[in-house]
Amino acid sequence: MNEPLLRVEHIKKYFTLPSGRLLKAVDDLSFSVRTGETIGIIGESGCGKSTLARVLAGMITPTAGNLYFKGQCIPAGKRNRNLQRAIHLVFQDSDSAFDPRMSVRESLKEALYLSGQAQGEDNRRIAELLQQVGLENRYVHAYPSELSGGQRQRAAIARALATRPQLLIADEPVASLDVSIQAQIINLLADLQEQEKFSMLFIAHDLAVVRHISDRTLVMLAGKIMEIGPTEDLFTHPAHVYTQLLSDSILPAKPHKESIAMTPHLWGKDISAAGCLQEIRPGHYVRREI
Amino acid sequence: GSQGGNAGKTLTFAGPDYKTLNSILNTHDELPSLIFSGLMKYDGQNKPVPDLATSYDFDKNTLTYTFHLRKNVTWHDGQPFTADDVKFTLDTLRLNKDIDDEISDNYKEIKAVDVVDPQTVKVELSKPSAAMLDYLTIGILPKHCLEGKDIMTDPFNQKPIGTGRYKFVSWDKGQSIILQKNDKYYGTIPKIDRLIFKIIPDETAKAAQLKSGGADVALLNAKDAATFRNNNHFKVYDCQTADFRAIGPNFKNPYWQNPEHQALIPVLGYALDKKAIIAGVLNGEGEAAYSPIQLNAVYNDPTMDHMDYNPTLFKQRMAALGWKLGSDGIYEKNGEKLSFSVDARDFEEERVDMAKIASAQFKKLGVDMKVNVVPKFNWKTMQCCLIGQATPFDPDAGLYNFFYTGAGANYTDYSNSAVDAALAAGRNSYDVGMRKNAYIQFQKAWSAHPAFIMIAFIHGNYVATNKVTGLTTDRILGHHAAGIFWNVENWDISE
Amino acid sequence: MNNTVLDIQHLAVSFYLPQGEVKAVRGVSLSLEEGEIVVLAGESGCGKSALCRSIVKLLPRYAVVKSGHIVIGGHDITQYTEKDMQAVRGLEVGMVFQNPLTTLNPVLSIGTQLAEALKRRTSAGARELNEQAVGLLEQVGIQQGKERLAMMPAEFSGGQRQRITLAIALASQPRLLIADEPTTALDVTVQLRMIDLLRNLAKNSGLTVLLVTHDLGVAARIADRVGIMYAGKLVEIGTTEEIFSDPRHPYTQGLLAALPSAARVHKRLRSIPGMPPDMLHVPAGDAFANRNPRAMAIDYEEEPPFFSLSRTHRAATWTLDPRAPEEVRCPDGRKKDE
Amino acid sequence: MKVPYKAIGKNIAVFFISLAVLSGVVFFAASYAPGDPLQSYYGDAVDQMSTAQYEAARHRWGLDQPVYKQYFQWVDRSLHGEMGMSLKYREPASRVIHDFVGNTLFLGIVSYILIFISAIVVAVCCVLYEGRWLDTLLSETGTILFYLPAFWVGLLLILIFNVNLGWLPGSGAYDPGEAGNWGSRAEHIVLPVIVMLISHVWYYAYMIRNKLLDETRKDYVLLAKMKGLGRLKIVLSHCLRNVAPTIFSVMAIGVNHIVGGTYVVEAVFAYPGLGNLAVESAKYHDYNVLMLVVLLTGAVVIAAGLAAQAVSARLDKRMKTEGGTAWTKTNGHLPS
Amino acid sequence: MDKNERAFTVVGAGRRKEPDVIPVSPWRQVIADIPRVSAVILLLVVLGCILAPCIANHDPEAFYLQHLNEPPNHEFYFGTDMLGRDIFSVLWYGGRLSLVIGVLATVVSSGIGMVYGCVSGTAPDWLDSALMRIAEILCSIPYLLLQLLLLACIGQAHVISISLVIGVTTWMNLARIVRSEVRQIRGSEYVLAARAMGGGFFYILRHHLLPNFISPVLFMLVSSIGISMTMEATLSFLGIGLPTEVTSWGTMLALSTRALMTDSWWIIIIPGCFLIITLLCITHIGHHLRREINRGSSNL
Ligand SMILES: Nc1ncnc2c1ncn2[C@@H]1O[C@H](COP(=O)(O)OP(=O)(O)OP(=O)(O)O)[C@@H](O)[C@H]1O
Ligand SMILES: Nc1ncnc2c1ncn2[C@@H]1O[C@H](COP(=O)(O)OP(=O)(O)OP(=O)(O)O)[C@@H](O)[C@H]1O
Ligand SMILES: [Mg+2]
Ligand SMILES: [Mg+2]
Repeated sequence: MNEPLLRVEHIKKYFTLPSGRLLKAVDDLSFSVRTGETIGIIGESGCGKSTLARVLAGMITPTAGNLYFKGQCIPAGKRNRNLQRAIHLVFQDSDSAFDPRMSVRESLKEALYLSGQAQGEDNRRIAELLQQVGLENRYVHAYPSELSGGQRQRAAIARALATRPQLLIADEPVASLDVSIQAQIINLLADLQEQEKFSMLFIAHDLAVVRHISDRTLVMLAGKIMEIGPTEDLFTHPAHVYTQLLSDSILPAKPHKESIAMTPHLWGKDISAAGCLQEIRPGHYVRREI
Repeated sequence: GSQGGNAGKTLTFAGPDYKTLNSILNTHDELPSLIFSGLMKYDGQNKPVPDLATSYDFDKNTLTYTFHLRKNVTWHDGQPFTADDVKFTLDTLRLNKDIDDEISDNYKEIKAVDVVDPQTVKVELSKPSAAMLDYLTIGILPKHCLEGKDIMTDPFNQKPIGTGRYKFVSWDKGQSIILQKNDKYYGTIPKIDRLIFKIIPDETAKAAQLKSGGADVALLNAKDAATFRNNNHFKVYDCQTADFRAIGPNFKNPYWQNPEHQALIPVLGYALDKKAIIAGVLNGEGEAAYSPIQLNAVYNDPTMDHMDYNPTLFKQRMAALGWKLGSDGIYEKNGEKLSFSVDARDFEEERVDMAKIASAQFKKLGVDMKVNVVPKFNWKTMQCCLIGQATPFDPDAGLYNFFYTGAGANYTDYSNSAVDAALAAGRNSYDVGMRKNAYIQFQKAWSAHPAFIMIAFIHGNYVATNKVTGLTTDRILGHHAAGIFWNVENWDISE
Repeated sequence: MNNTVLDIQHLAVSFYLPQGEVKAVRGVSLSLEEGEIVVLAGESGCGKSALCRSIVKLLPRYAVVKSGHIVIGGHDITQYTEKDMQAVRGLEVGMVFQNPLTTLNPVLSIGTQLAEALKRRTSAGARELNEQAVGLLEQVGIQQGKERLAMMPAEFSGGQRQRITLAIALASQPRLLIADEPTTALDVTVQLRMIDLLRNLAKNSGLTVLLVTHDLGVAARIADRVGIMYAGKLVEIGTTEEIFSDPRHPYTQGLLAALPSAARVHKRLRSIPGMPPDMLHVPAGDAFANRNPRAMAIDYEEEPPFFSLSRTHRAATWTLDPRAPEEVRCPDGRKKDE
Repeated sequence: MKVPYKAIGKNIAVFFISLAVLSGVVFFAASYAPGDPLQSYYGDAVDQMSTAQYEAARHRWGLDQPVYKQYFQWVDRSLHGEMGMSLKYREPASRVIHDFVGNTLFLGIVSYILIFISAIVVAVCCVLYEGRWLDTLLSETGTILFYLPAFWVGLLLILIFNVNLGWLPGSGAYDPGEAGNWGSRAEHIVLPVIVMLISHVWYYAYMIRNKLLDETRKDYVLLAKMKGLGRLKIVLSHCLRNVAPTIFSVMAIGVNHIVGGTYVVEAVFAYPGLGNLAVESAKYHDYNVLMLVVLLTGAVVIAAGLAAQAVSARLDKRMKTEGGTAWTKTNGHLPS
Repeated sequence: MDKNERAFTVVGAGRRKEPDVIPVSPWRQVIADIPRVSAVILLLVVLGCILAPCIANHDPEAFYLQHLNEPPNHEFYFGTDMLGRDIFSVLWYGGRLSLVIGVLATVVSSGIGMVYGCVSGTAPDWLDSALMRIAEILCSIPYLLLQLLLLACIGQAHVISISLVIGVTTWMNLARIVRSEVRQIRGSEYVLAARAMGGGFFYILRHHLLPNFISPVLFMLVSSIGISMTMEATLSFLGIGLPTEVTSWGTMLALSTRALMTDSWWIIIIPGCFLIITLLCITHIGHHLRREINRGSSNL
């Protein structure tokens, strides 16, 4: 098989809390991202999704583990500029993702400058980027505080695209947006992916969105992978209890007061993150206790 | 004012802080003279008269004083006072190396002190010393308290025991020192039972204390005193003092070792409008000065040049010395500006003001004198200081120490052989006529090469509430107008 | 109608900011019957929170209720002072706020915080208060309440904290509960439990609930009636059934169509173009017109009135006007879906 | 409950290390200052001394040794409880200090307590009336008073209340000889304390006010309002509890500021306290006394800092989640 | 009907032009609504001081010994002091020094404080806590004492040395605030992003940290000007500040205390008013700089 774009091997990120306790935010994750595909990552709040994203984007150094970028091994903490430029992150909170004292233009310029792109064509490239993400040109000099959430998110995507990434990590890019804008952003990401042919890690807590956009889905709990597999397979036949719980919790926008039974049998249940991954169907792994 | 009715009549005096109350470590301030008494004391004319001694004999041939001491004098702690105490004190003064030269120099002519019997003591001199009786006004210390101790650091210095009119009661550091009258005093027992020395270093605060009733008597700046003059509740006592103010060049500093600069000292006096300074700083409470002993009725030479303000003369003299006015209006000679600095201590406001006005007056006539306000004088390095000295008593008690080459209080290292000769003659002779001659010689020599640029003799403006009676202005007071308490036994305070 | 718990008439609320007047609520009328759950949905910034907060008069000082009346339990509270409101808050109306992580005071134990609310109704002693508090916690599904009373909010998970705020709101037994986006910050699993809890409460103890959300899934699950807000106005209201199966306002239609539904396999979502208007400069006419591909000229000029479609279903859009062209009244998009 | 031995041990270590550093810094700074410490002992006589005499004197006081040796000797002696002689007062330094400590403590503690009580009261008033006249009034007056030089205010107060009205004493710590009379002491600190209040309250009130204002913007205030609580009650029982850690760390810094403030006030009111003593001994190079004063204040300040840190950590577990010490986290708003 | 028909024709979305976005730079905004009155008064005072030679109608250094202690009159607008100096003229010249000291001391303290704070804020944890501990120890010596020691070391104080001393003893607070700001900003996502894109330490310091912590710091700086001026006055009062013949507002105030008993209100009040009014204006502007970050409204 040909080498995936990015292979993540046994990556770990532990935080030492002031109380001395070790918090295993990301605990021994391994998976790979193929060129052009979209992997959805779901999991409850605090299960380590953002930490994983930051580790992959090189914003924090992992405790252990290796990355293989196009087959080339990059040990923890030793990233080169190539890799740095190839992976870009769109933050969960677009509010704090921009320097409040830089206009959209300045932020984009910074990204261009830092990723070492041609200096002379800044303006053209910025206009192009804004047009790509559908942000009207009249916002180019606006400051982040003057933009609405959706516009800021577009600007964030534009900034990510500026570096021409090969892997775009979108950390809950639509979490703070409304349905109507959410649809715009998701469409935008899908379109851009088609144009630019990058791979994408799409983190979300809205399962319907993940199901909609991703080719494969990764379910996380307490820093570990619970289940990973092709999206449709995973959603239609969830194998792990936790995945089942999640997919049962999806509330379809249909009046269904009486029709859907509540799922009390899962509520009290202790969901264990122990065990190891087993392949139950081709490409579909589930954590099981042995 | 008179708090603590239980203690009887109380008088509160606002004054500066003390470091020590030991009479031989502190000869400037009032308190030791109240707590201690000496063989002699000064009367209202600043003449030494017997005190602890009932009488004395002087043998001119052997240069020996024989003092007959009072009987039945006791220390405040009840121990009897004897000749041993006298010997102990004088020996300490002579022999203890830690004692300030400024004081011990006065006793260097003493060859030996012999106790004849408990009531008689002999003091033998090696050389005549005309002012020795003045120096024997120093308070006698109790031998039984201090023998074998380090006199510099003994707690005695803060809890003294004397034979004087008042007993030490307590000292609240930084706040007050309380004295109680000595009921067993051998002389007139004071009328006021308690003396409280409130420690108020700040001039304005002293005035505030008086006005608010926190103090009964205080020595004030002329300007603060002026605010009490039209006040019915207060009386201002303007005492003459022998305390003069002058700009004192420090001959330790290379600047004044230069003869070019030394030659300026007698000339600069003409550039000072002393009357204006007295009017501006002292509210007129002072007299223009030209000689350190001009107030001494016996020894002064009134024919001396009074060094009055005389710009024309000043310019002539400067021209004669070869100084020319530069483009900036400052004199210069050989490419060097006439520029020096004078230090004044921050807590002495009047001196600071004098320095400032003098500086302005100098500036007008082309002399650049900067004023540095410092916490204390650094005699090693400063160029000039705004100095103050006093010779209220025998001229030797002061002049010798101040101006004799290498003497204990000659801080500015003034040295002038003619002056030295005159001073030695004055000190080592008992003949009034010869001495008068010597001091006229001194003044001549001194004004030819003065140690100081004289400014003014200042008045001591004591302000007291109307309740206080007995203060007099008869006496010429000493340095910092000290000595107002000389007749404290006659003071009274009404409730 | 004597069992109307909340009646809002033509309420208009503005924020006066240095940049100008933000017309957050622009003439909303709404009334809630006893035991009913009404959901207000609409996108961020459309004035849902402003509406809720004006009901209990918790608006910032520079906000002004420009017109309208609010009647709670038969009393018009429009002119109530801060003091009068103290009696209304908690006793008549309870409120659950958006963010469970910040609505609890981090330095007070939850027992203390519950007791504060419980004291509104009883003058019971400490022990009795504790018992009641434990009961309340059990009611919202937190077990071992006794030990937990002394715990600090930080020691609870987000979902638990949200339930504690609910318990606090219920402690003084209000007739009306306002829940302003109580589930946005929560996991899907927790969200589900919250919703079921509210539904049970309404059903079993006759609590009236006004729930604000922009999650249509939540609305579908819990509501008796759903109101859709856009740019400070209530643009459509009807029973859940009516809204979800027969949306009439183009905005409602767009909203429903934009949901990523499991049924759709192709990669594009249907989205509403453009952005919601800036509430500083609310346009004349129908505020939605600029994003509506089938907007008519009148949409840009005149505000649409409410058109009643049934006893419960009303919508404010010119598309319902009989004069509107056929293509607008029955857009093909909808037809294809059905 | 578990006793946090480790934390206590660490705090004690920090305390002593800080003291050691502090004493070292002051010792070295003081000895390199120009001016001759011998002068305070021998007076101007120093200048008249012969070289031999001078050297002997220096040797006697150990001044001929290198500074670091002097320092270690000083440490050694102080560990044996011997703090050296005051060169100026010619008494053991500890005895000199002894007379002043009580006065300063009394003034300091009373001012300290009153300052913080008033600061909290003022801050709460400001918060309750935020943006309205009372807040504006308090803020403006507070700022003016804060910037007024303390000595100037003190002198004006003396002029008014002591000199002109004669209501209160204007100098000293008690009437002469009445050291044990607390009435007299209390009377004497009224004006100094007022000056302390005038020059310090706003500094702290402003900090607390800002912290409280931040608190009033939190959501739990809404919840409290929904419980039907009154505004005052909310501020007192909810917001104030939340800013308590801040107040404690501010109070820890306050120890130092207020001690510094007493220096000026003591000078104005001729109040015999450590401040006056410190200024004097620094002016006159009386190192032994100076060291003792600095160490004493330093010890109090550092201990207060550590205590405040411990208390705030207790009060607010959240503080533990960030590194650093307590005072690094209080955002002072006015520099000092 | 015709009209109706036109009204009900479909015209589509996007017919209305959205209002233009006129970006307001955060800086522009701050400057735009600086408190006017304070700014004007401050400007007048500063101008007055700069143009002191033109405004003063007497020689500030002269002693008009014929006019001691005169209340304000047509010749001496603000009266004369005990040594006959013209207060009006002295004030303007004194203001020069006070302002210079205020600014200079602030420059020194902010220089040290900002560098120290930045280093501490960006340093690894162990260095950070060591640095902060050092600052803390320095903080535990009353600043007056430190100033005393330093002034004693320097000897005769002059404008530069006193500014230096004030600056050197007052940077700790600023350092602490800069540090916590830097720590806060340093953890923020835009800094992370810039770093992930390859922005070096100095790039981030220059482009993100500085511009963002400058606003809270600016407030500190501005008020530190005022505090330095007061401090200089206090030092003068304690007799360790500027020599008294150098007139600054501080030395004027310190000297005015001597007029206390003489009922010469003008000597005491006028310099005090000048100082206070200037400081008040400075603080107002400072507050404004701080307030710029909108912190929302009270829920109370
Ligand atoms: N810098 C840090 N120091 C200590 N703990 C951290 C740090 N960053 C994250 N954590 C902890 O690591 C865990 C995982 O956090 P992370 O942000 O990755 O979760 P998440 O899955 O993204 O959650 P959410 O859905 O809320 O965004 C959390 O418990 C968090 O508290
Ligand atoms: N405190 C406030 N100050 C100024 N403007 C405000 C304030 N609160 C709300 N607004 C404005 O009022 C309008 C309505 O806000 P509101 O909070 O009611 O929206 P919402 O529908 O609750 O949004 P969300 O879903 O984000 O909570 C918005 O344009 C908002 O900008
Ligand atoms: Mg996250
Ligand atoms: Mg809201």
